[in-house]
Amino acid sequence: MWNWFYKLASPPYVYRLAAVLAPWLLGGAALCIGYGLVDGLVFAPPDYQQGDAFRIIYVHAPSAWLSLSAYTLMAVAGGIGLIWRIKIGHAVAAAAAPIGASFTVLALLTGSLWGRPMWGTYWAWDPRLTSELILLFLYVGVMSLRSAFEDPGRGDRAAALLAIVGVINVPIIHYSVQWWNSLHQGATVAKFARPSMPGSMLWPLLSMLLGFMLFFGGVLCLRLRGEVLNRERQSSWVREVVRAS
Amino acid sequence: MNVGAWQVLSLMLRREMCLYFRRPDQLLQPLVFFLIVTALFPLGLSPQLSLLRDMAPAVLWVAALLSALLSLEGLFKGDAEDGTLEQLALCGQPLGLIVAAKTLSHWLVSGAALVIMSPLVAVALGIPREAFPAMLLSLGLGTLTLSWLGAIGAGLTVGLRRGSVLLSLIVLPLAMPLLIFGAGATDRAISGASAAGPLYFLAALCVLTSTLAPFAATAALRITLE
Amino acid sequence: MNVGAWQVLSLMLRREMCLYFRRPDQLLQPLVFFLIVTALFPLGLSPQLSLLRDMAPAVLWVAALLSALLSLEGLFKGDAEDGTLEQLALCGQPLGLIVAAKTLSHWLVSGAALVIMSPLVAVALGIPREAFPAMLLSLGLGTLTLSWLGAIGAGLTVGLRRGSVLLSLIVLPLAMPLLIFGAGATDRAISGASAAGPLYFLAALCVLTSTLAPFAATAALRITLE
Amino acid sequence: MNSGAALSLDQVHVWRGDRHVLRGVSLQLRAGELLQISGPNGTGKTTLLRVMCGLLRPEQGRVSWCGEAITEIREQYQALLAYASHEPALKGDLTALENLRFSVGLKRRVSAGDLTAALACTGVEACADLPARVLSAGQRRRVAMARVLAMRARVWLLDEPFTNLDAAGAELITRLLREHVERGGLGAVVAHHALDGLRRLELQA
Amino acid sequence: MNSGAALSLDQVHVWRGDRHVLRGVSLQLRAGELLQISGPNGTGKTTLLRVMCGLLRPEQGRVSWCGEAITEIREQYQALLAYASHEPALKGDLTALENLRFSVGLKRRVSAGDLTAALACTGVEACADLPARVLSAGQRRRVAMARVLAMRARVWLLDEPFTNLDAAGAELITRLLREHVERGGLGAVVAHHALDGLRRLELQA
Ligand code: HEM
Ligand SMILES: Nc1ncnc2c1ncn2[C@@H]1O[C@H](COP(=O)(O)OP(=O)(O)OP(=O)(O)O)[C@@H](O)[C@H]1O
Ligand SMILES: Nc1ncnc2c1ncn2[C@@H]1O[C@H](COP(=O)(O)OP(=O)(O)OP(=O)(O)O)[C@@H](O)[C@H]1O
Ligand SMILES: [Mg+2]
Ligand SMILES: [Mg+2]
Repeated sequence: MWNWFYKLASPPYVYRLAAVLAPWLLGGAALCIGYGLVDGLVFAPPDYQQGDAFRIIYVHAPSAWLSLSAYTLMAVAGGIGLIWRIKIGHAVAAAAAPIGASFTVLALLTGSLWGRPMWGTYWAWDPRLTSELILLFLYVGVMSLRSAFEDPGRGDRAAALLAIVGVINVPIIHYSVQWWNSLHQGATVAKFARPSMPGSMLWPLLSMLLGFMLFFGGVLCLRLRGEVLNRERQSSWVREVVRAS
Repeated sequence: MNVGAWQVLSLMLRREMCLYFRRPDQLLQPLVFFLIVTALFPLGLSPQLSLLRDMAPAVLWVAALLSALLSLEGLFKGDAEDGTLEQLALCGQPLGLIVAAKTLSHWLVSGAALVIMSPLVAVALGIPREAFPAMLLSLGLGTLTLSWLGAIGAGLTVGLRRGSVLLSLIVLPLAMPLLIFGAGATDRAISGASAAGPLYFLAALCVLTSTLAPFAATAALRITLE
Repeated sequence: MNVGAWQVLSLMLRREMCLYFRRPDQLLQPLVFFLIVTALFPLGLSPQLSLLRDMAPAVLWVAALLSALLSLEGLFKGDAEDGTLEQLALCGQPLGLIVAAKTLSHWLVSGAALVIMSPLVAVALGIPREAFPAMLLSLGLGTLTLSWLGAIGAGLTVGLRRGSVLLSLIVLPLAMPLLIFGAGATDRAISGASAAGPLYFLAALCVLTSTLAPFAATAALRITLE
Repeated sequence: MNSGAALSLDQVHVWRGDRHVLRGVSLQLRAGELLQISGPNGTGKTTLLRVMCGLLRPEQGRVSWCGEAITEIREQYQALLAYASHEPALKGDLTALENLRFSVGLKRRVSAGDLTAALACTGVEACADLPARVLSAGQRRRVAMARVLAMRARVWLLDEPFTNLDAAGAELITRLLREHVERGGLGAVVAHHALDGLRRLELQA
Repeated sequence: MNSGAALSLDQVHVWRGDRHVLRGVSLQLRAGELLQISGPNGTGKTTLLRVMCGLLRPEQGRVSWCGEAITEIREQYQALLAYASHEPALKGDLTALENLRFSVGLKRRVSAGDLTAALACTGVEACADLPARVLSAGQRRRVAMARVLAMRARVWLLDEPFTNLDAAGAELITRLLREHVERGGLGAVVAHHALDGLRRLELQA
C-alpha cells in the first residue's frame, strides 16, 4: 500500500501523469465554460431585481469557491509534504498557490464590480469581503515566505506550516455571512433541498463551476510539471527528459 | 543531575526578564508606542474632537495590536544575531519549552503591561468607567493570542532578509479577527450593550492558539534553524 | 585624485539605495506599515463606518508619521552594529555630507514612496479627489521635515541602549506641529476650504529644518561616536 | 562502519548556494579522541562542525551517535554537547556570570561557585560581573571557553578557539584540550596551526 | 617631542568604566615604521588603536600628526588612514566588491579593476560577487584586508589582522606589512605572536 503510494508520488511518475491529464482537463474546462458563458450570458433570463448585472455571478461565484478550495488543497498538499516529507506535496502546494491567488483576485474584482450596482460602492469593510481580502494576504504571505528562503527545502516547509495555520480562515470566510449580518448574499446555490434560484440560472452556474474546477486542475498539472522539473533539475531522469526533447 | 521542565521554564523566564530589564528600551518600547499612537490621534482630529469617543475602541485596539506586533519582531532576532539562539537550540532541552518561555515573557512585558496601562489611555480617550472590565478582559485575551500568533510568525521569519515585512504580512491577517472582536467588545461595552458575545469568541480564540501555537511556533523555529 | 563633495553625495546615495533594494523589507516596511495601519482602522470601526471619512486625515497622518518614525530607527543603527559607521566616520570626508546623503535616501524610500502611494489609501478612506493636491503636498513637506528631525534623533541615540524609546521621545514632540498642520491641511481640503495657511506653515517648517537639521544631526552623531 | 565509534559521519555532502562544500566526508570518533579539522579559508570547516552538532542537516549522508542517527535522538545527543562557534555567543547586556548561568543552567544544575571556578580557570574571574558588551575580544572568547568547561560535556566542538587569545590563553586552551581527552571526552577542534597529539583532518580547497 | 615623527602620542590616559586602561602611553612613529602592539587580553590594545585613529578621545594626553593635534585636522588625517577593527566591518547584503567600492570610493577615486586586483591580492577574487553574509570568517577577514590595501593609505592601524586566517593567509599579511613599510608607510598592528622586524610595544596587564 505504502509502496504503491510512494510510486504514485514519485516525481517522474507525477511528471508524466500530469502531461496526460492536462489536455483532458483543459478540454473539459473549455466545453463547460463555453456552455456556461453562452447559456448564462445570452439565454438565461435577466433577474427581476438586478437586471443584467446579476450575470457577473457566472464568474464571481465559481472563482470565489475555487479561491477557497485551492487554498485548502494547498494546505493539505503542504501538510503531506511537511509531515511525511513527500517532496511532491510541496511541489503541488507551490504550483497551486499562484493559481489560487489569481482566483482570489478575480473574486475580489468581480465582487467589487458587482457591488457598485448592488450596494452603491466598490468596497465595504464587510466580514465576507474582509475575510476574502485576508485570504489574498495569506496567499501572498505563503508565496513570499517560500521565496524568501535561499534554501528551497526550508522555504517549502515554512510555507507549508503557514498555509496550515491559515486554513482557519477558510471556514470563517464560508460562514461569515451566517455568523454576522452581512451585506453579502447568503448561500444561494448550496441549499440543495430548494435552491433559491431558477434552473435556467442555475445550470449555467453549475457548469461554470465545473469548468473552473477543470481549468484549475489543468493549469495545476501544467504548473506542476514546471515545478517538478525545476526541483529535480539535479536528478538523472530530468537530464534524460531534457536530452530527449 | 538532570534539569526538569519546570527548571527550564523558570530559568528561561528569568533570563528573558533579566534581558528585558537590562534593556529598558525593549521594555518601554511597546508602552511608549501605545501611548504615542493614542495621543497622536486627538491631535490629528483637533477640529472634530467630538468624534474621539466614537473612535476610541478602534484607536485603542489598533495601537495595542501595532505595539505588540512591533516588539514581536525581536522575539528571536536578538538571539539569532549574537549566536545565542544556536546555543539555546543545542541545549538538549525540548525547544518547545524555550519557545513557550520566550513567548510568555514577551506577553508579560508587552501585552500584560499594556493591559495594566490601558485604563489611563481609556480615560484620555473618553471611554466610560463602566466599559473598563470588558475592555481590560478583551485586551488581555487579545494580546495573549497575538503573542502566540506572533511567535509563529517570528519563528518563520527569523534570519530572513525580508523578515519584518513578512512578519507583518503573516501575522496581521491572522490577527484581524482579534481586532474586529476586540474593538467590537469594547464598543458594545461603551454603548452599554452586553459584550459577552465577542468576549466568548476572543476567549475561544485564545484557548485555541494557546494550545496549538506553541507546537506550530516550535516547528517553525526548527524549520528556519536547520 | 581627490573625491569631491558631489562624488561623496552620489556615492553615498548609491550605497544607500543599493542597501535598501538589497533588503526589500527595509524598503517595503514603511509602505506596508502605512497600508496596514490604514486598513486596520476601518476594521476596528466596523460598526460605525460612517465615521471613517471624518477621521481619514488623522488616520492618514498618524500612519505616515509612525511609519516614517519606525524606519528612522535604523538610519544609523545597522551601520553602527556591523562596524561600517566607524569606517564611514574615518573616511576623511565631511561627516555632514554623509549624514545628508543618508537622510535624503531615507526620505526617498520612506517619505517619497509614501506620498506616491497615498492616493490609493486616500481612496479607500473615502477622501475626495479634490483634496488630493493639498494632501500630497502636505505629506511631502511633512515627511521631509520628519526625516530631518529624525536624523537628529537617530544621531543622538545610535549606540545608546535605550535608543528607540529615546528616539520616539525626542522626535515626536518635534513632530507634533507637523501632525496638527498636516492633518489640518488635509481636513480643510476635504471640506472644501482653502488649505493654504497650514501648507505655508508646513513649507516654512520644512525649509527651516532642511537648513539647520543637517548641522545638528552631524553634531549629534559626532557626540555619540566619540 | 566502525561499531566502536561514538560519533560517526558517513559520506556527508553539503551544498551552500551552488557550491558543493562538503564532498563526501566520512569520519569516526571514539571516546578520548579529539580531531583537529584544518584547511584553507572557506573550505567548509565551520560547515562540518555545524553538521556534527546537528545545526545543519546534510543533503546527503548520515551523522550518528553510538549507531543512532542524531536527528532521531536529538535531545539526548545535544545534552552531551558543547559547541563554541566563531562568535562568542554572549548576550552583551548580561554579565559574564549571568551569561554562563543561563546557558549552562539549561544543560545541568550548576552552582554559582562552579561557574566562577570555570571563569577563574580561563582567567576572567575579574570580568564576572561586567556586562559582556564591554569585554575585550579576548576576554569574550575566554568566557565562551568557560561556558564549554562548565557544561561538562562529553563532546566538544570548537570553532577556532584560539582566536583573539594571547600566548598564555593559547597555552591554556591546549591544556584544556589535553585534559578533555584524558577525561575520555571526544570532539573536534578547528584550528589553523598544528596541535600536538591530535589526529588531523585536512579539508581541501 | 620628536619633530621627525609623523604620528605621536603623548602621555595618553584612558579610563573605561572605572578601569584605568591606558596609563600614560607615549610613542612616536616615523615614515617606514610599523609598530607591533601586544600584551595580554584586555590590556587596552584595541583601545589604543582607537585612540590613534581618533575614534576615541583620550581623557588626558595628546595625539598628533606632524605636530598638529589630530582633532584639529581630523579630515586630512583620516584621509591618510586605514583602520581594520576586530570585526571585518562589511555590509552583509552587499557583495565583497560593492563593499569595497563604497568604502574605498570615499577615500579616493578608484576603478573596478583596482578593487578586483586588491581582492585577488588577498586571495578572494572568487568571492567578489558573493554577498558578504555568506562568506566564511576567513574570507571576510581577507576582504577587509583588501579594503585596507585598496585605500592606499599611508597609516595602517590593524587590529589582529591574522585572526581566522589559514597559514597561507598569515604569510600573506606578513608580506603585505613588509611591503607597506618598504613603501614608506607607517602604522600599528595588534598581534599576539611576534612579528619579524617590527618594533614592539608591550602593554602590561
Ligand atoms: C468585493 C466584493 C465581494 C467579495 C470579496 C465576495 C466574496 C465571495 C466569496 C468568498 C464567495 C464564496 C463563498 C463560499 O463559498 O462560501 C462568494 C459567493 C457569492 N457572492 Fe460574493 N463577494 C463580493 C461581492 C458580491 C456581490 C456584490 C454580490 C451580489 C450581490 C455577490 C454575490 C455572491 C453570490 C450570489 C455568491 C454565491 C453564494 C453561494 O451560493 O454560496 N458577491 N462571494
Ligand atoms: N549562498 C552561498 N553561495 C555560494 N557560496 C557559499 C554560500 N554560502 C556559503 N558559501 C561558501 O561556503 C563556504 C563556507 O565555508 P565555511 O564557513 O564552512 O568555511 P571555513 O572552512 O569555516 O572557513 P574559515 O577558515 O574562513 O572559517 C565558503 O567558501 C563560502 O563562500
Ligand atoms: N565600562 C567598563 N567597565 C569596566 N571595564 C571596562 C569597561 N569598558 C571596557 N573595559 C575594560 O577595558 C579593557 C578594554 O580593553 P581592549 O578592548 O582595548 O583590550 P585588548 O587589549 O584589545 O584585548 P584583546 O586582546 O582581548 O582584544 C578590557 O579589559 C575591558 O574589560
Ligand atoms: Mg570557519
Ligand atoms: Mg582587542
